[in-house]
Amino acid sequence: MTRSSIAFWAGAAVFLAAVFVMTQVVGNQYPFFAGYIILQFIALAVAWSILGGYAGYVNFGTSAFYGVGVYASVFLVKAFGAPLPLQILAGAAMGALMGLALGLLTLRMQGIFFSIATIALTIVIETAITNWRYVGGAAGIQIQRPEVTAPFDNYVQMLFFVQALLVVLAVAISRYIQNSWIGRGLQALRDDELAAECTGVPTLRLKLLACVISGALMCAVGAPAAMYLQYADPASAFNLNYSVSTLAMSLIGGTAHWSGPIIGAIVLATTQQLLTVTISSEVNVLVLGVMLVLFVVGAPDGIIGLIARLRGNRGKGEA
Amino acid sequence: MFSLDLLLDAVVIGVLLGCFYGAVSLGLSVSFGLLDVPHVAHPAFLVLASYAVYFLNEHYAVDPLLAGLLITPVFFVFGLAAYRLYYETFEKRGSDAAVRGIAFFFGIAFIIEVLIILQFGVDQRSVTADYIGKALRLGDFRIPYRLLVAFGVATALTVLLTLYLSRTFMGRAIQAVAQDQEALRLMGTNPVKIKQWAFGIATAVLGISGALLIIVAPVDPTLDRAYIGRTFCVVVMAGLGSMGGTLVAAIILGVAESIVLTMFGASWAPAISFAMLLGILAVRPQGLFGRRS
Amino acid sequence: MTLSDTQPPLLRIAALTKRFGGFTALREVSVDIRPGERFGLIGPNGSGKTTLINCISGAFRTEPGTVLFRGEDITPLKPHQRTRRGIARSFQIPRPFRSMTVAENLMVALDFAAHEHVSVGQRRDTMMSILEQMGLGSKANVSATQLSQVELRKMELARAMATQPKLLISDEAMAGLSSSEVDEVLDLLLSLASRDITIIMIEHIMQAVMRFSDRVMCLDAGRIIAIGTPSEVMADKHVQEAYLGT
Amino acid sequence: MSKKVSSISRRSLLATAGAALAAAPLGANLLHAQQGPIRIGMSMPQTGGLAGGGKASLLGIEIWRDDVNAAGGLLGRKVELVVYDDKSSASETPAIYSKLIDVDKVDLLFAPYATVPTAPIMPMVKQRGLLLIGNFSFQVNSKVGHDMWFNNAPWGPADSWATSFLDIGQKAGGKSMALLAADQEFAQNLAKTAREVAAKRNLPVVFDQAYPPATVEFSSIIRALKASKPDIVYVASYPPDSAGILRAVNEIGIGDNVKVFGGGMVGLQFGAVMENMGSLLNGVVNYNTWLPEKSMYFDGTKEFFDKYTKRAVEAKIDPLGYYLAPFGYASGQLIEQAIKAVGSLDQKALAKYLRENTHKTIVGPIAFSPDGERKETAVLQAQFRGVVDKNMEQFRTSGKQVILFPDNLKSGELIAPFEAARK
Repeated sequence: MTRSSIAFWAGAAVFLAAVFVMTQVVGNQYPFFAGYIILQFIALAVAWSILGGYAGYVNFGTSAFYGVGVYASVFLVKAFGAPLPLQILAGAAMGALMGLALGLLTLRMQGIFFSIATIALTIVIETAITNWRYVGGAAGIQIQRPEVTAPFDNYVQMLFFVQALLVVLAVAISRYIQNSWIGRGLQALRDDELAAECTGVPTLRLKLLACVISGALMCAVGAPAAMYLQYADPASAFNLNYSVSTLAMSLIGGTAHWSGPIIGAIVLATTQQLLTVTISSEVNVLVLGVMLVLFVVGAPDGIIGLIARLRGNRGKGEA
Repeated sequence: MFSLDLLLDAVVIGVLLGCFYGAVSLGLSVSFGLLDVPHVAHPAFLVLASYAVYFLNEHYAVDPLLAGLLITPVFFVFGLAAYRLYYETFEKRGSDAAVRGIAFFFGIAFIIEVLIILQFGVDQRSVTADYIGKALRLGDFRIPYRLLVAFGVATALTVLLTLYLSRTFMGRAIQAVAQDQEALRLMGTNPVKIKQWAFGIATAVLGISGALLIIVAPVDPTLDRAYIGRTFCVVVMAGLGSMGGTLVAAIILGVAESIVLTMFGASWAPAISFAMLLGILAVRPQGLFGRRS
Repeated sequence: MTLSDTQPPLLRIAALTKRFGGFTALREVSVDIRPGERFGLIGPNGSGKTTLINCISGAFRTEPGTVLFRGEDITPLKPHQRTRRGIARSFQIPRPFRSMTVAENLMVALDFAAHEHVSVGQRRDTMMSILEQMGLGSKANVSATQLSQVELRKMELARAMATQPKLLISDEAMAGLSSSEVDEVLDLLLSLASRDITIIMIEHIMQAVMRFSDRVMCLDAGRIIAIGTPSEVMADKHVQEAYLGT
Repeated sequence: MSKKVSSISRRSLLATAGAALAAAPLGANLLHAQQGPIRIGMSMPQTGGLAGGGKASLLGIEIWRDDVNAAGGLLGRKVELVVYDDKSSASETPAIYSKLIDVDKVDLLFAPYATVPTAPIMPMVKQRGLLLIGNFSFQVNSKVGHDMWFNNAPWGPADSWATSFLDIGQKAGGKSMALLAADQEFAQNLAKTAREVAAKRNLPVVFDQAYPPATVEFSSIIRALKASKPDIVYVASYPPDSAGILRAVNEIGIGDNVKVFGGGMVGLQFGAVMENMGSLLNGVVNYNTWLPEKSMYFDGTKEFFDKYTKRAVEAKIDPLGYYLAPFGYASGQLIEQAIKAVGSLDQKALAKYLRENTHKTIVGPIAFSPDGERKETAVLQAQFRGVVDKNMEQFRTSGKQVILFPDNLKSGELIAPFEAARK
C-alpha cells in the first residue's frame, strides 16, 4: 500500500469510528436526521461523478436510480419483510442492472443525448412505479420499521451509521477508479473520445462499467431512504431535486479529484439543511440557483480547482 | 370502449396538441439544435414569457397573442445578453462547456422561478381572450379554439423560421455555423456574433411560445420543470436543428399522447412518449430528421 | 502489387468504399502496404485522404470493402482493438487529452495498448524514453494545453508510439509548422521508420513527402489516380491536373 | 445542562401559574413573561407544488397567534410559531421535526399542510408520544394508529366524501358513474373510496381513468369520458388540471345525461383559479370546506376573514382563503381551548381533552373520533351558480356556491342535469 492509501484508509477508519461513537454518545436526534441527509448527498454526488465527472457523461437520472433504490426496499419489505442489508444489496443489484441497460441503450450517443435519454428514462420509470399498485402507486405507502438491532438504540442512528458506511464504500470505489487505469481511461475519453479509442481505450466498455458502478451505488444509497422516511411516494422519491443537487454538488466541489464531490456535497447539503431551518422559503431555491451560477462561472473547476489555484499562486510566490 | 370516432378525435386533438408542443420547442430547436447550447433554462424562459403575457393581459387587457408579439423584442435582447454571458464564461473556455453549461442554465432557471414567485406569488395564472373556453363545432366534433390558435401559431412560426434560415443571409450563416464553425471563420465572419444573433432569435420566439403556453393552459412558477423533458424530447426526437422536423416530431408525440389518453390507460401516457424517444434514440441516434451522420 | 514482393503485405485494403449520405468519399480503393515501408499519401483537399485514414484506424465503419492487417480481417473491429493490434495514428488537428500532462497522455497509451503486461515502473521508463526520443523529455509534467504547436505534434506522435505500433499513420503532422520544425518532425519520422515501423504519411508539403516516401499514392475525389515511386507520381499527368486544378 | 434545569423549573412554575391564572391574571402575566413564549413548531410547504395552500394555511395560523397574543397569550405566555419550509416534499420533514423537537424544543407540534409531508413524521410523533394537530392530510393515521393525532380537516370517515357526492347524484336519478382521477396521492385516495362506495351500492362504474400529472390537454380524455355516457361524473383532480378539465368540458361538452359533475376537484376553492374560470364553474358540484353562506358563520368567522383579506393581499396569497386559512386558525383554537381547560402544556392531558370534548371554532364545532379524524364529516358539497367572468368579489357573496350537503348547513337544492345548471 502506498502512503496515500494508508492515509486514506486511516482517515476512513477514523471517520467511521467517529460516526459510531456519535451514535452511542449523542442523545439529540436532530444531528442524525440532518446528518443522514448530508451523508446521503455525499454518497450520491460521489457515485454520480464516477460517470458524470470522470467520464463527462451528465446523468440527469440520479432521481431515477435513487427512486428505484427506494422502491426496491419498499417492495422487499412489503413482500418478504427483508432486513436492511438485503434491501441495500438488492438496491445495488437493481442499480447495476439499470445502469447496464441505460448504458447499452444510450452510451453510444454523444454527451448531451445521453443526458436527454436519462431524463426520458426517469419519466418512464417514475410512471411505471406510479402505476404499480402493489407498492402503493401514486397514493404512496407507509412502511413500518422493524425493531432496531444492537448496538444501536435508535433506528435513525443506525441508518446514519449505515449511510456513513455507504459513503466510505462509494469514496473508496471512486478513489480506486481515479487512481487506476479505469480512471485514466475515463478521463481520456472525457477529453476526446476518438483520440481515446485510437490510443487503445475501449471507450464503450469503460463507459458501461462506469455506468454500472455509478448506478449500483446510487440505488444502494436510495435503498435505506425507505426506512428513514417510513413512507414512499413516487413524487418525492423521483424528485428532480436529487438530479439537480448531485450535479450541482459535483460541479461546485470539482470533478477532477475524488474529493471534489465530497466537498461540494458537504458545502451544498449543509447549506441547504441550514437554510431549511433558518431562512426557510423560496430564498432557499434562490440560493441554490445563485450558488450554481456563481460557481460554474467563477470557479469552473470547483472548490478543488480554487484550492489548487491558490496553492499554485502561493508556490509561485515563494519560488 | 374502442370506436373509430374516438380514435379519429384523439388523432385530431393529438395533432393540435403536437403543434402546441412544437411551438414551445421551436426556440430550443434553434438554441440547442443548431447552436449546441444545453439550454435547460429554455422552459423557464418560456414560463417567464407566459407571466409577462399574463401581466399585460391582466393589467392592460392586451390580447395574449398580441402581448406575446409585444414582448418579443425584449426577449430578443434578453437572449443576446444571455448568450453573451454563456459564451464568455463557457464556450470560450472550450472543453466541458456542456456539463457546466447545463449547471449554469439550471441555476438561471431556479433564479427565474424564484423571481416569478416573489413577483406574482405561487398561485396559477391564466389569461382571458375570446378564443379561450370555446370550441369549433364540426358535426359531432368539437375542437377547442385554443388548440386551433396553437396550430396556427405553430405552423406560422415553423414556416417563418424555415424561411428565415434558408432564405436570408443571416439565416444561412446560422445554418453554416451549425455545420462548420471553422469554415465560417475562414470566410471572415465571426461565428460568435452569428450564434449570439441566433440565440436572440430563439429567445424572441419564446415570447410568442410563452403566450401560447398560457393560452392553452394555466401556468404556475414551477411549470418549467414539466417542460424540460418534453421540449428536449421533441428537439432530440426530431433530430437537431430541423424546424419542420421539430413540428413533425412534436405532432407524433402529441398524437401518441392523445391516443393513449383516450384509448388506453391514461396514466401511462408519459411513459409511452418517453419510451418512444428512448427507442428512437437507440435505433436512430441522430433523430428522425437529423443533420448528423 | 509488383511480383517482386515476396513478403505478405502488412496492410491490405481491398475495394474500400465509403459513403456519407449521397456523397461518396472513397470509391473502390485497393492498396497493399508492405512491412517496413514508408508510404506517402497525397491528394488535394477533400480527396478522401483523411477518410481513408479513418477507415484504416476504425473511426469510420466501411462497407463494402475490407481491411486486412497482418493477414487478419479487421473490418469489424473497433478503433481500440485495431490500436491494440498495432495500428496507431496522429490527428490532422492535434487531439491531446487536455486535462492531462504530457506524461499522462502517454500513460493512457501504455495502460491500454501495451502488448505485454509490465509493472508501473517499467511503463514509466518506457514513457520517459519515448519522450526523450521525441525531444519532449523536459515537458513530461507540463499540461497538454500549454504545449506549442510543434510540441503538440510531437506529443501526438509520442502518444501513438507509446501504443507500440507496427503501423503508424501520421495525418499532416507538419501542417502549419515552420520549415525548421518540419525538418525536425521529418527526422523524427525517419528515425521511427528505421526501427521497423511501417509509416503512412499524409502530407501537403511535397518536399517532405518526396524526401520521406518509398512509395506515394495520390487520391483525387475518392479514387486512386496514381501510385508508384515519388518521382513517378510527381510526373503523372493526372496528379498534376489534380493539383493544378481542373 | 442548564437547559434541563430550566425546563424542569418551567414545568413546576407552570403548575403554580395555572392555578394562579384566574385569581391574579396580571401578576401571572408578569410571572410568565419571564418564562418565554409557548412555542409551536411546524413545517409548511412554502415552495413546490403545495406552496399555495401552505402559505394560506400558515397565514390562518398566524392570525390566530396574533389574536391570542393580543388577548394576553396562553397561560399568560405569548405564543410563538417556529416554521420551516418543507418544499412540499416528504423527504424534508423528518429532519425538520427532529430539529423542532430535539433542538428548538418547541412546546407543541402542528403538522404541515397535506398528506405527503405529514406521512413520514407520523411514526416519529407516535414513538415519542407527542400531540400533533393535523392539517388537511388524508387518512394518514389509519395505519399508524397514533392516539394523540387530531386532524383539523373536515374530512371525517374516509368514505363520507364519496358517499355524499354519490347521494346527491343518485337522488338526481344517476344510475352509472364515471371516475376521473389524477395519478397523484390525494386524488387516488379519493378515487379508491369512490370505487368502494359505488361497489357497495351496485352503481356501475362505466369509466375509470387515472390521468398523469402535468397533463396539458384534456380534450381527448373528456371526449372518451363523454362517450361512456355516465350519469354521475366524479372528478378528483389537482389545481393545474382542474382548470384544464373544466375548460375541456366547456369546449367538448359532456353530454345531456350527466346529472352531476365534480366532487373532488382541488383548486376550485382557490380565489385565483375561481376568478380565472369564471362562468365555466357554473353547474359544477364540488367539495368545499368553508363557504360564505349564512349557515357557515360562527363565532369569530367574520372577524377572521376581515383580517385575512387584508393580510393576504400583502402576502400575495389566495385573496379568498376559504379552503385552508380558517382551519389553520381553528387548529390554533383547538389547542387554545385545550390548554385553557387543562391549564398546562402536558401533552397527554391536552390530547385527552381534545378527544373527549366538542370544540367551538370559527369553522363550527369540532369533535373527534378515536382515530383523530372528525367524528362526522363536515365536507361541503356545493354547486356553483350564476358565476360571471373575471370577478373576484362575487365569490364573497352568498348564493354563488349553494351548499347541498350536509343537511344541517344546506342552503339550496341541486339543479340537474349538469347542462341545465350551466345556463
